[in-house]
Amino acid sequence: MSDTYTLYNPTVMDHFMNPRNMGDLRDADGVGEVGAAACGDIMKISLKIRDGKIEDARFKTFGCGSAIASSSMATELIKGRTIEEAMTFSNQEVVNALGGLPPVKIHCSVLAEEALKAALEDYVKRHPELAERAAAAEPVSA
Amino acid sequence: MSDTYTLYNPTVMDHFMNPRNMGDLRDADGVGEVGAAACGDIMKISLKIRDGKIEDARFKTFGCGSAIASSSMATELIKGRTIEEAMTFSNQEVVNALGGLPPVKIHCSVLAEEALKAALEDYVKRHPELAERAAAAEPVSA
Amino acid sequence: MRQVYLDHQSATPLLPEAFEAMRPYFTEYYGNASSLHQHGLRVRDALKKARQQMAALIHAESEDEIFFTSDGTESANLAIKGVAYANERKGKHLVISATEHPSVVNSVEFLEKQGWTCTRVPVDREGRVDLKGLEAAITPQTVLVALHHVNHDIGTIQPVVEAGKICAKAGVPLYVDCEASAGWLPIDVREFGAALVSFSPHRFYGPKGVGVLYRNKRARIVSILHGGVQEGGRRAGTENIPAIVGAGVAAEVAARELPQWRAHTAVLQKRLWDGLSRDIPFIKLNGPIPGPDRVSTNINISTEFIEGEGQLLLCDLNGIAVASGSSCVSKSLKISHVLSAIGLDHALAQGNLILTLGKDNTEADMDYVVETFVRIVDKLRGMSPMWEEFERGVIDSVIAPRGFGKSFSEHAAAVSGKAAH
Amino acid sequence: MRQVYLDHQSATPLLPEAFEAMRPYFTEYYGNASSLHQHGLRVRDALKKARQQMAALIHAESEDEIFFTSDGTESANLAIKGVAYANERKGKHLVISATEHPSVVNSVEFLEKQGWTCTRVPVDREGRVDLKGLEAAITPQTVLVALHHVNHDIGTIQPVVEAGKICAKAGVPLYVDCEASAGWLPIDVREFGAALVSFSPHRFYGPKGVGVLYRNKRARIVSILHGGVQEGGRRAGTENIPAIVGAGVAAEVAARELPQWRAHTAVLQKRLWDGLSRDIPFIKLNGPIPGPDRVSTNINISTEFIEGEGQLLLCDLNGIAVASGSSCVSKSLKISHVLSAIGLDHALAQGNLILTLGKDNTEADMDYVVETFVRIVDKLRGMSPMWEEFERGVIDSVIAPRGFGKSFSEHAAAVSGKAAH
Ligand SMILES: Cc1ncc(COP(=O)(O)O)c(C=O)c1O
Ligand SMILES: Cc1ncc(COP(=O)(O)O)c(C=O)c1O
Repeated sequence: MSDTYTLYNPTVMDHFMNPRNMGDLRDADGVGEVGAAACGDIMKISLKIRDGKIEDARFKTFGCGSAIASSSMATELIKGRTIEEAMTFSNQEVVNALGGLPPVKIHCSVLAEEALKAALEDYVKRHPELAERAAAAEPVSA
Repeated sequence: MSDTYTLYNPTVMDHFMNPRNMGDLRDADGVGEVGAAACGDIMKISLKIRDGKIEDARFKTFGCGSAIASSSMATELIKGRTIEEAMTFSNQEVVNALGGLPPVKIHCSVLAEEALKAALEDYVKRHPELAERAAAAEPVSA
Repeated sequence: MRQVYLDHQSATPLLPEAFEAMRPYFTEYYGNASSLHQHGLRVRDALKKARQQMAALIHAESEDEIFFTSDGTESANLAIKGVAYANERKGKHLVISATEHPSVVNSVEFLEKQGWTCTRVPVDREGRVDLKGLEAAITPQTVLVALHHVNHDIGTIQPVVEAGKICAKAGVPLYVDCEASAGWLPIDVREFGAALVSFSPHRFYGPKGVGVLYRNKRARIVSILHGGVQEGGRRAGTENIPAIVGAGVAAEVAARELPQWRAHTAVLQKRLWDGLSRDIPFIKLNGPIPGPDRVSTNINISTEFIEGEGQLLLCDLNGIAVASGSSCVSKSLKISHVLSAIGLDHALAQGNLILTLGKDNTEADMDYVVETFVRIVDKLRGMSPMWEEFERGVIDSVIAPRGFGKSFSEHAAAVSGKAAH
Repeated sequence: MRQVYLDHQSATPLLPEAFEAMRPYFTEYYGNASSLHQHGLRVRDALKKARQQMAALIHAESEDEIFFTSDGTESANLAIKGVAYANERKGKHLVISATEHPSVVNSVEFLEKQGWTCTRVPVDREGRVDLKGLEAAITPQTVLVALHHVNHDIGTIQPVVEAGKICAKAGVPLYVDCEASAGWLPIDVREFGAALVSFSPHRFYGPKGVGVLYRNKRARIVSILHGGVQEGGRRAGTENIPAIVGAGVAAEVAARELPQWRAHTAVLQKRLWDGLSRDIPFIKLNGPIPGPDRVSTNINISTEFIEGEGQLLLCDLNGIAVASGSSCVSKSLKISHVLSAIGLDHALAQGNLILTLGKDNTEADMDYVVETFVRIVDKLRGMSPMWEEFERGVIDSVIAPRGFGKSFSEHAAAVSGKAAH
């Protein structure tokens, strides 16, 4: 790629060309699919969760290069995190890890955050006991 | 002048660079000086008239290249003409003889016509008998 | 890696002969055309020659009807605003088609803020303007009708001759934006009955930095860039002589080579679309089929279930330069208004790609593009949740509906919580 | 025959290094900066670099404050109209000096037709703007003050720093037209307190076809050429990349060479005026004497009893390229409004000649010009009825009055039947 001009920086280009964790998870524990009304991108994230930890993550994305790279990076970043950690995940982490995105493309990283949160919500919905535990813990952590 | 670009055609340039009949006439029989309010040019034509014929003509001009060329050409054209002929002289003759002038410079040729007419008027004024003769002739020629 | 440039609508390389013609005007014949000395007069001659070359390309009666501007955008602005301001007393109504270029559309919007009104005449699903609608849109207050010759996005050839007749009958000047046709289709301003025609030589191998506006002597127009008396007082500013000289040469070459260029690109166009439609399922050509209704240089496709920017980037990484009308590609995050105007489903507009051919493309290039694009589509569909959902029967195809599943747009609206725009 | 180019205000030859930098952008790197592929991205980089080079020349804070247009005229139009339209709600009053370039004056006149008003602040007999008058002209409705840095006709350097302070106090943006100073005088937009600054690289050995507008981030401005989103939405139209690249190089060279160019032309300027004033009677320098109040490149003279176009043509035939502000030279048959504004007698305005120096002129050139001009004046005075009438005592000199005879203007009015204008 030397002497080649690219729209995004090398990290973004790498994640676009060689996306990590692309695909679906058989028997996923949580799946989130979200869309950006603004540009029409759609992103889906599937999670495998064991013992409160994200063991595996996969994405599928209908969208531009930075949307694909953002979902690839997001899945990389959250693998190994606990659900609680993942709940506070922010798009800024994606932007930073990618070494920056053009201003007009920041919303792609937001979409990745939203897809992850939707997948976590789906997991929580399937596991009502978690919500109860969290509610009980809340007064302490607040 | 080959390979040289000039503002005016070669005839105009020639009359500008080597004006014919430039100067004054000692003991002129008629002198006309006119100015163009539009551009500020001033033109003076002096005539030597013998036996009702323009024997000699001279000009002086404060003005642009085409004004100088127009007065040079006008004096050339009218030499040898009778007063009657000269009275019908038109700027178009100057334009034609010069091989054309840019549209914005046509008024220079008009100035030459006016200077000539002013000189003829001056001559007529100095010779009231001519006016009487012309008036007497009028019903016939009309 | 093979390099295939398929973005001739955006830019073309300068013809070597145009460059050679320009060269002395940079450092040797550098005079200002307004100057009265040698240096000025010499370039004045060059300017006149370029005007004649432009006039010849579009069969204008006289070179005095040619004005040089800085680009096609400025020419369009001058045509629209120059005519509007000049005829303000007569009326303040304009008529344009729904698929004009932004340089026309946004000029009109500017005038609308200043009190003008405008009727936008719809186009059919292939982008052809509704002539009855156009005729009906003209009012006694109409001072200009604007209709492009060829659409910049989808290559539709407009019925300009018919439009010209309607305008002539109504006594309203017609402005034809020929930016996407000049050099590629014959243009005869008199046959068009056009009062104004604009184009930009950088679309047919001329230099950037110069645009052309033809104005019929009878059409009233005023200047929109004010200053000196250049271009007969219609366009102030020091003339870009080297570019104008190069543009003149490009116009001369285009006038001569047009039939060959056109025939050559028509063959490539057919080969490209035949290959793509043969090898890729769920792909749609936007605009008329290759033939008399479509300019030979344009292929505009929508590939279902994948988005345009990703296609564009993967093409680029494979040496293929293309454009897209999808929203992710535009700085405004809006899909091309042309795709909206032809009623293209939002899903298909998102998967849009614009390939514009040039004289130097080859048949082997086309085959390489088809081959490569098959792989690109596979890769992107493999990543696309929509493709998976289509395969699972959750959503249906717009291009070849199976009769079950939600539409893509319904699905997109559901997951995004809002309707796509 | 010696060739002496003394019309650098109209045009300059392109620097060889600028040409070399431009060359690949014609045929190799021909992409459109809006394209998302290689070809587009490469020229985007070039565009950014040129913006940085421009910012450096005028000490702008950031390259984002630089917009490229097609020439100085368009930059002036954008500065005036772009600010006026953007601030319409605030007020519709403008302030300019009486000696602005036609690109400013005529932009303002256009706005006046649309309901704006404008105060024209007078200048003194050397062309310096009346700062008290400028301050007094500002009202609560004023949205812009325009003052050029250097006058294009008579070389007067304006008190822009002081004007900037007045504007800052009043909270009104200042626009400084630097067309006649850029490359020849240091420009510091922050020291000027300027919200907008325009110039044109073809005045300092850059290419034609590109103008620059600096806009301070805080100044509101809208586009005047509508279309695409190029130049941050402030200037639609395909960017003239080769010219922009060449302009960047020219700006870099100018920033480096400015002190030498300035010192060199200052020496020539003095030598030229010393020679002319020594050898030719009844000649007048218009504008300040060479020194800190006058740009080093400009000599503007009026030679009495003869007209400007004839002088210009004879200079040209002797290899000397000059300009003139006389009415015969302009297509409108009007004398330069700058000469009117400094109260120059009509007779002297008619005999006007503008000589503008450049880096490649030499001392021998100056001596040749003086020598040649003596002969030209003799020849034209020999043909002039006014000179004869002056010698006969019928009219008097304006430059060195003898105290008897009519004035030239009285005489001219008498013979033409109307007052000259
Ligand atoms: C149909 C049409 N009109 C106008 C323009 C604007 O031309 P330019 O980019 O030369 O300013 C374009 C540009 O592509 C176009 O396609
Ligand atoms: C002071 C000034 N402003 C603006 C302009 C217009 O610039 P351009 O000729 O590049 O359009 C000029 C041109 O000479 C000028 O001298």
